[in-house]
Amino acid sequence: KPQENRLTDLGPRHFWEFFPPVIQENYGKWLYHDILEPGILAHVSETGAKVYTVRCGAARFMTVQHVREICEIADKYCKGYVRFTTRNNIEFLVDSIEGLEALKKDLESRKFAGGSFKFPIGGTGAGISNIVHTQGYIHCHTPATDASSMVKAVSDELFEYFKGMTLPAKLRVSMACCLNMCGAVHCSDIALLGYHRKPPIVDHEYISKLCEIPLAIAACPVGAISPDKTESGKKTVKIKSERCMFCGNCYTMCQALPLSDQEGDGVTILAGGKISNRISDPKFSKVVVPWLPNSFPRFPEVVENVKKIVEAYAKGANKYERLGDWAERIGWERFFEQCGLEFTEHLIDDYRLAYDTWRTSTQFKF
Amino acid sequence: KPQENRLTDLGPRHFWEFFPPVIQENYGKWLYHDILEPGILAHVSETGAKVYTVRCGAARFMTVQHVREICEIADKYCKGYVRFTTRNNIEFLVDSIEGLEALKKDLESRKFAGGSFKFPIGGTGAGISNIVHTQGYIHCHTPATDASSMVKAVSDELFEYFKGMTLPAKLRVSMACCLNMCGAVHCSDIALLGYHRKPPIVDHEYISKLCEIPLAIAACPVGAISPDKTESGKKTVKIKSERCMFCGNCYTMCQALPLSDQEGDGVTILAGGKISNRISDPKFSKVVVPWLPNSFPRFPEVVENVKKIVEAYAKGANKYERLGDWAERIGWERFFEQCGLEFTEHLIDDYRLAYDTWRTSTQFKF
Amino acid sequence: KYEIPKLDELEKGPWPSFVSDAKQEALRRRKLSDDQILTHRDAVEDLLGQLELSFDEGETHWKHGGIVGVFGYGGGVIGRYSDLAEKYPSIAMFHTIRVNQPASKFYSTDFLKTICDMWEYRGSGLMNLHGSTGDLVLLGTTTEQLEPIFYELGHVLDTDIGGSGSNLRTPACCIGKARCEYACYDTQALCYELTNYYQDELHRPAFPYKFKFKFDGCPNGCVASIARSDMSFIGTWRDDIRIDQDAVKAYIAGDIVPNAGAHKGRDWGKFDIQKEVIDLCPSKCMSLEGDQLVIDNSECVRCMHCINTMPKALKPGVDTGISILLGAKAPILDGAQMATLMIPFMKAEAPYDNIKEFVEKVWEFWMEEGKNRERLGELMQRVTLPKFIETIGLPPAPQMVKAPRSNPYIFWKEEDVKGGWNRDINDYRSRHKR
Amino acid sequence: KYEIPKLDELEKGPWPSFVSDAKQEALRRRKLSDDQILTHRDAVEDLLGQLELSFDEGETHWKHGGIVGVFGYGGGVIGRYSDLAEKYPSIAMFHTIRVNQPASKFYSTDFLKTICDMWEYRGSGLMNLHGSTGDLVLLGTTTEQLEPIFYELGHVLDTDIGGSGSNLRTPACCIGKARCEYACYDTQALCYELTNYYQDELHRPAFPYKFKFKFDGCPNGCVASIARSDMSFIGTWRDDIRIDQDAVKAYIAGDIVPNAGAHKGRDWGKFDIQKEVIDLCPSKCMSLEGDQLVIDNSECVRCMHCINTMPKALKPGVDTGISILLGAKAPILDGAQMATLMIPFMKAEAPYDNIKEFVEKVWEFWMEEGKNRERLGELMQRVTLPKFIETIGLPPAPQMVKAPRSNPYIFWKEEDVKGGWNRDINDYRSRHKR
Ligand code: SRM
Ligand code: SRM
Ligand code: SRM
Ligand code: SRM
Ligand code: SF4
Ligand code: SF4
Ligand code: SF4
Ligand code: SF4
Ligand code: SF4
Ligand code: SF4
Ligand code: SF4
Ligand code: SF4
Repeated sequence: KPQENRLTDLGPRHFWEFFPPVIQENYGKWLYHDILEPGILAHVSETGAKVYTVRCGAARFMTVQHVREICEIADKYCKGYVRFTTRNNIEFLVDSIEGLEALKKDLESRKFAGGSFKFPIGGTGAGISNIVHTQGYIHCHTPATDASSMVKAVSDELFEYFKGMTLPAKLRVSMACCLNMCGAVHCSDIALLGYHRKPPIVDHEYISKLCEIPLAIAACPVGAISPDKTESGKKTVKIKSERCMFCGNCYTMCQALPLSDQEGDGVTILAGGKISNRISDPKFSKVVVPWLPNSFPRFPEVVENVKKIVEAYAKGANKYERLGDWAERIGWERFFEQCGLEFTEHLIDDYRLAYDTWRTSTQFKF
Repeated sequence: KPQENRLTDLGPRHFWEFFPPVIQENYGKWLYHDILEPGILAHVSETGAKVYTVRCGAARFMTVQHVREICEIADKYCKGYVRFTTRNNIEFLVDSIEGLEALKKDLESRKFAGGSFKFPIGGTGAGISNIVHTQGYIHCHTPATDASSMVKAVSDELFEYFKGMTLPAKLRVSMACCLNMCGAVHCSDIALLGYHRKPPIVDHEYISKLCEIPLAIAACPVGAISPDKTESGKKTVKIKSERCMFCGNCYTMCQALPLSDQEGDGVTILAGGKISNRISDPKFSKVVVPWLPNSFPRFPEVVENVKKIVEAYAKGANKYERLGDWAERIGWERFFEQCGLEFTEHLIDDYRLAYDTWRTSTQFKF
Repeated sequence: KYEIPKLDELEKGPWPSFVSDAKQEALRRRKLSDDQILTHRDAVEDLLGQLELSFDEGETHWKHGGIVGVFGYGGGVIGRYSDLAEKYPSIAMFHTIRVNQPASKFYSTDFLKTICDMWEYRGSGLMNLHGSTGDLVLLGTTTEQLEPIFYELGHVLDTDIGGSGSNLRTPACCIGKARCEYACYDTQALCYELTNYYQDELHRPAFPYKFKFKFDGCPNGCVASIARSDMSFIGTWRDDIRIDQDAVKAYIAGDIVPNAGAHKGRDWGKFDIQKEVIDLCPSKCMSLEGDQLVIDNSECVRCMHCINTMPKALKPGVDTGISILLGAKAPILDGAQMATLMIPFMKAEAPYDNIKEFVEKVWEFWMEEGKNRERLGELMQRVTLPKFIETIGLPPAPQMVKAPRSNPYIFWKEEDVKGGWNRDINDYRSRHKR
Repeated sequence: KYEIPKLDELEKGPWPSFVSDAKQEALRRRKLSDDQILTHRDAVEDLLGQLELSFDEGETHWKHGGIVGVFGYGGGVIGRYSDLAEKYPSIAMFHTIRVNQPASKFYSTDFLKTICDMWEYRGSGLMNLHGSTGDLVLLGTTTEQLEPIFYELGHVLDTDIGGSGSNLRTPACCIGKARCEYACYDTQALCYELTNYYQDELHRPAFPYKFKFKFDGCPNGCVASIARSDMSFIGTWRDDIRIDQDAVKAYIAGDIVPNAGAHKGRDWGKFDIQKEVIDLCPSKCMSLEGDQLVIDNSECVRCMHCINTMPKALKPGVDTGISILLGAKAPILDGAQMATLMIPFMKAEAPYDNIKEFVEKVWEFWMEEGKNRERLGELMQRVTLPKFIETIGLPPAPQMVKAPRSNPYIFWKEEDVKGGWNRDINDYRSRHKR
């Protein structure tokens, strides 16, 4: 009786149980808010109540030790409640200014043994919030780069923008370690993406044991895989390398087709995407740096290129103007110039809807 | 010796021979121009010379008799020179104001026996110029409607806009009688397009004699044609009707696949295209009325719908704003409302690059 | 346990270091008494060791996931094995468990602490707060611990695991009414309701592929639903933006800082309502008449800009509801898609029967027509939008597209064309000689 | 000869009636003496009769064109036969001849009158001024008249026929320097030069499909080259717009009517340079400083708007040349294409060797790679833009695209990737166990 005594289909806990009293009492009654300083929000309710939120950066890869520390803080200042944002920041909510000051002081004082902040306050308004990301070498089998390390390296460099609100608008940086793009990376102001550049190796002797060959063949979006036989007569596949675009979908379907390679794998940078419908429509990020090497652990090339883009944007964009809107206003030709990036043939679309990206106008800048 | 005494590869006559003196003398020296009144241009040269142009509407289907009359006028007023515009208007050039007045009077006085003007003056500035068009039933084998008659009917109705300059900007109407679109119809403010709605009939008994069957099969962009045999064993093709999009390309390649049909054929109206790079990029016209019947000879339904669009545009658009820019500014949902046109499922793209037309935003108007 | 010079580099710099954090847990696990820990004591150390090696070799050392899970469920657990099990035995098996997060991710510390204790005892002590979909992700345990963990989640924590595989994935929402004045519907309530109502779809894969719901309270899109959910619910309104003209004046006078202070870090000069709001309005439907701000609401596209910029003066209307957009997904296979507006407006009120009805119509079609591993968005592209809306019974609306088609390749149906398609060549030839 | 009630309807209304015109010629042909007319006297009447019948039946009565032409040429004549030859014998054969128009379509009346006489004598007396491509089209003659007509065109009129079939089609240009102050290069001269230089390509089809050149003197595009030519030449400049500040002041003062009077027909109010010019500039690179108009020319995209609006004050720069765009075409097969910017700037000066060199590179590639009936634009789509520019030797430039790609599906080449693509599974497995 395996089902005996099992509780299934409980679903998540009801959200109401986890709301601090001030949230329960003012649910749906909020009137407006204020960002008191970077990382500190004040929301005012029609009941007159106020709630102060302290937003702290976090590596979303956390140990139970760290979570316990979060709980300890929440117990001390926040009546035992805490929340996490959609970008993996931690939010501590208090309902008085005094509580707020004490909490802030406490948070800022906490550092890891290695010296980094445990709870840096920031991530609000016109700045850079936490970099959402994926598993990388920590847990996934398909990555073309590592996630946590790159995010740490880039976040260190962008720290001033996390702590400040000095940009023209929000700037969202996201990271994914392969083209599966576990996240909204494809619509980020700046997206860092791990990807392969070598076609899969076929594990000829084992593929027929490990995989359903027809599924592997069908998985290829560009039809680069076809059935084949080994010399010994075993079923296998062959890959038309010159057709392959290294998407890795075949490997997802069949483990006998690994792509990873130290020299092949690396990072591409996309820019100019957004999610919000504010002023302009949501849009996709565009590839602006075709490839950078995986220089573990601190990815200096990636960091440098991100920095270039952020700084050019900070300098050039208008207030409220998202990165992609800025690039469109000045023209992509200027974007490359102002960011000091090279335009290469790799950046010209050659996939399915490519025609729609061609310039069919004489409006351009020299 | 068939080549004997033949002159070949002469090319066209050199343009210089056909320029009136004032043009030869001021070639490349023009400083500016003025539209004195609808249809009358004055160009001023750095030499101080002026040339006055009188632009007249014309049915580009002309008889030698009419051309002789044009020549007679040109001989009388224009030193024996005349030109035609890229939209099939006639331009008479004179170099003095006196000549201009006499010429105008003469032109306006000439009418065909049936009562229509021979040389209506107009077609300049922010108005509607001549409707460029194609052969239709007068000379082509693939039309889905007639050209000259529809153009005459619509031009009669739009006559006031040809004679005036009362619109926000130029408005170009174009017409083509089948999807081959012999002209720049696909980038016109308003495009009238004849098209079929029944799949080809296969002339089974004759197709193998009349056509190269593989070419006919290959001609179909959507793969709706496949090889087949008649009962008597002759090679033929079959058409998957539900796949056919009535483009007529198979008929172009093979006369044994006619599409024309009195009930199936008709007219679609497209709107919002443009050519010039002024302010906004050139753009394609969009289908806004999926189908109207071929009501020969005066196409009342087509005329009515064109009128609706022109009037809504005249009312709603800003100065300098082309029709498509207006539609984009107010939103296509408003365009349909303001023109009193119905939005149907036929207007939603389902061809190759369709995804790029989907609304991926919450910005819309109710 | 290992030399990890590269990882040590990642302890430097101000941003919270996951390496430092992992090291503190590694240390702690060494010290834990045996009854406090049931799985591998040096799992964290082995993980760091393998990670360092991955940096050296530039390749991951995780094998292709195996199929593991809890009884009766088709998802919620991702199997994971090291390809260097001999070298790093403690992470030979390193499965993750996706715990369905509470809507908008508020927690009581009780709940979190209980999870921590359980997870130190039965797992690696490593987790993600949160996974990209929204789950609370527990990283790394062995196959034998899966059932006990599931048992404890249910019996002790009164909670469930989330989705993975070809099923409904754990839905997620923005903070909405809990702390946001812009929320146009109750994102938490709808998220919770649909999660629970569709538990079967969440736990027992019967779909062609994964399916994601996400709930944004307004067009600002704080949970990014438009980019990453097969069905995206975005709050909106269809009446008028509420204006407090006095507050408008205060903004103009410079008494209130614009955009709730989001730009405080730089001196952008005095607030200029014309340049900063009216001129940037995408539908150009605002104007100042004297000192009154006038909005032509019928032309407003509800982009939120004016409201975001002057939150004390402007609020969304009161006749609120949702827009539903369909088909967002990541690039595999045909390239990324954003969600497409399918229902411009619908009310969103409990018990949400209208929404459930729509959800089920879409699923029905997808389950019938969708190929294996075909996301909804890809199916929409394949069958085309006109056919898709016809099948799910939506009337065509210009709101669904940016612009009408530019090609004239309309697929007419036989019944739409007078006389039908069956024609006789002899009849034709009676009029037209060969 | 026939009752044509429907056509009679088309005599009404103000616009020049082609029916009235045709009737006058029909009448005239009846009266012509036999030595003035060599072909069918009632060709016009038969044409009108057949047209009326087409209206009744809603179908054309022209057969699929046959292959006719003049000796040694592969184009310039379109064969045409009626499918009701018995009913309308005079138009049983009704071929058209495309006469290559002079650049920008100026004529001496001598030339036109000679054509008219010839065409009344040897053809139907009906013509198109002009065809959509630009030719002077003679509508309707018999096969036997083709050679004599060609002879007369050459020997009497010193002119040639144009293109049809898979060859270079008759090039066409805007009026340009002949009467337009905006022309940035000599459109007539370049059109004439390339037409004559490529006579062989024009007359002897050796291409995969048709190929069209069109020449616009500036971005206004009066010959619509961007929409309908495989190779579109559009004038532009790379230095500064010339400004006459006094004239600017006169515009502002209302002393000069804007846009050369193009909007005279309606009262649009007083000219407002800010609203009508500066705000509409797509690159927002203009401003008024005091009463001086300032243009940041490096940001100007040369859209012509300001120049069009204030032609007495502004002029294109003096370092002029052309942009070359490739691949425009009508919808068959893959949907319409507009021309794509391939060469942002090139000088255009006689003898135009740089241009010819480019033309030939493009043709070489198209003739090698293009499939039967594949237009250049379709070939570009098929081989992709990056490969296309590589093959014809153009360096990649951001000007070629509206925006960089959004998908990360980059086709790397083996030589670009360190270590190449040949890898050994055993080497891989030495690091990664199965
Ligand atoms: C807490 C959070 C919701 C949650 O459920 O967790 C949230 C909260 C708020 N968002 Fe957001 N947004 C949150 C993720 C997002 C996202 C999603 C993302 O980044 O992945 C977006 C879409 C980003 C994009 O377009 O790429 C987002 C786009 C916005 C915008 C539009 C900004 C724009 O310029 O386009 C606003 C309006 C504004 O900032 O004035 C907004 C406004 C707000 C307000 C002011 C709403 C309110 O009245 O309380 C909140 C504080 C803003 C702040 O941080 O400055 N929120 N917001 C998320 C915090 C993430 C973080 O830790 O940084
Ligand atoms: C005569 C002609 C060139 C020729 O070689 O024959 C010509 C002549 C002039 N064009 Fe044009 N355009 C001519 C066809 C075109 C076309 C092509 C077409 O319509 O097929 C276009 C592109 C239309 C489009 O975008 O769809 C065209 C777009 C322009 C524009 C841009 C207008 C705009 O608002 O987008 C201008 C600028 C302006 O009007 O101020 C312009 C300006 C001019 C000027 C003012 C140039 C000048 O300084 O002399 C000429 C008189 C304009 C007028 O008619 O008001 N011309 N012009 C053509 C007359 C056609 C006709 O009979 O109506
Ligand atoms: C854990 C997580 C990343 C993370 O670090 O947070 C994740 C991890 C994986 N994703 Fe994902 N995806 C995760 C959120 C996403 C998202 C974001 C979202 O849901 O908002 C996306 C983009 C949105 C979408 O669904 O399109 C995403 C798009 C994919 C895809 C591409 C699907 C597509 O149609 O393009 C795959 C490939 C596949 O399904 O075969 C994929 C596949 C995978 C697999 C199962 C690897 C595979 O090839 O089978 C990864 C397992 C890694 C591991 O060992 O833990 N994952 N994946 C996220 C789930 C955590 C959670 O439940 O909260
Ligand atoms: C006569 C003319 C229409 C007119 O009334 O003016 C014409 C007439 C025909 N065109 Fe055209 N085309 C004419 C200009 C055009 C243009 C406009 C242009 O050149 O600027 C286009 C659009 C631009 C382009 O080239 O894409 C055009 C695009 C087509 C197409 C579609 C080609 C495509 O790639 O999409 C076809 C179909 C074909 O080639 O099989 C076509 C085919 C034809 C054929 C030969 C019919 C056929 O299917 O074989 C027509 C012969 C009619 C007849 O009996 O006279 N015609 N054709 C134009 C040539 C006159 C001249 O030489 O001046
Ligand atoms: S992005 Fe790719 S490598 Fe990274 S977690 Fe997702 S599936 Fe794994
Ligand atoms: S990586 Fe992608 S493109 Fe290459 S063979 Fe595999 S599935 Fe095909
Ligand atoms: S548009 Fe079609 S029907 Fe009309 S002339 Fe061209 S090919 Fe013939
Ligand atoms: S009309 Fe077009 S779609 Fe239909 S069968 Fe012929 S070629 Fe194919
Ligand atoms: S999406 Fe809207 S309602 Fe939800 S948190 Fe963001 S701003 Fe508030
Ligand atoms: S919400 Fe956006 S569109 Fe509506 S009035 Fe405000 S700024 Fe304009
Ligand atoms: S394209 Fe430019 S140069 Fe040529 S006629 Fe038109 S406005 Fe003048
Ligand atoms: S030509 Fe166009 S882009 Fe250049 S300054 Fe004038 S209006 Fe602006």
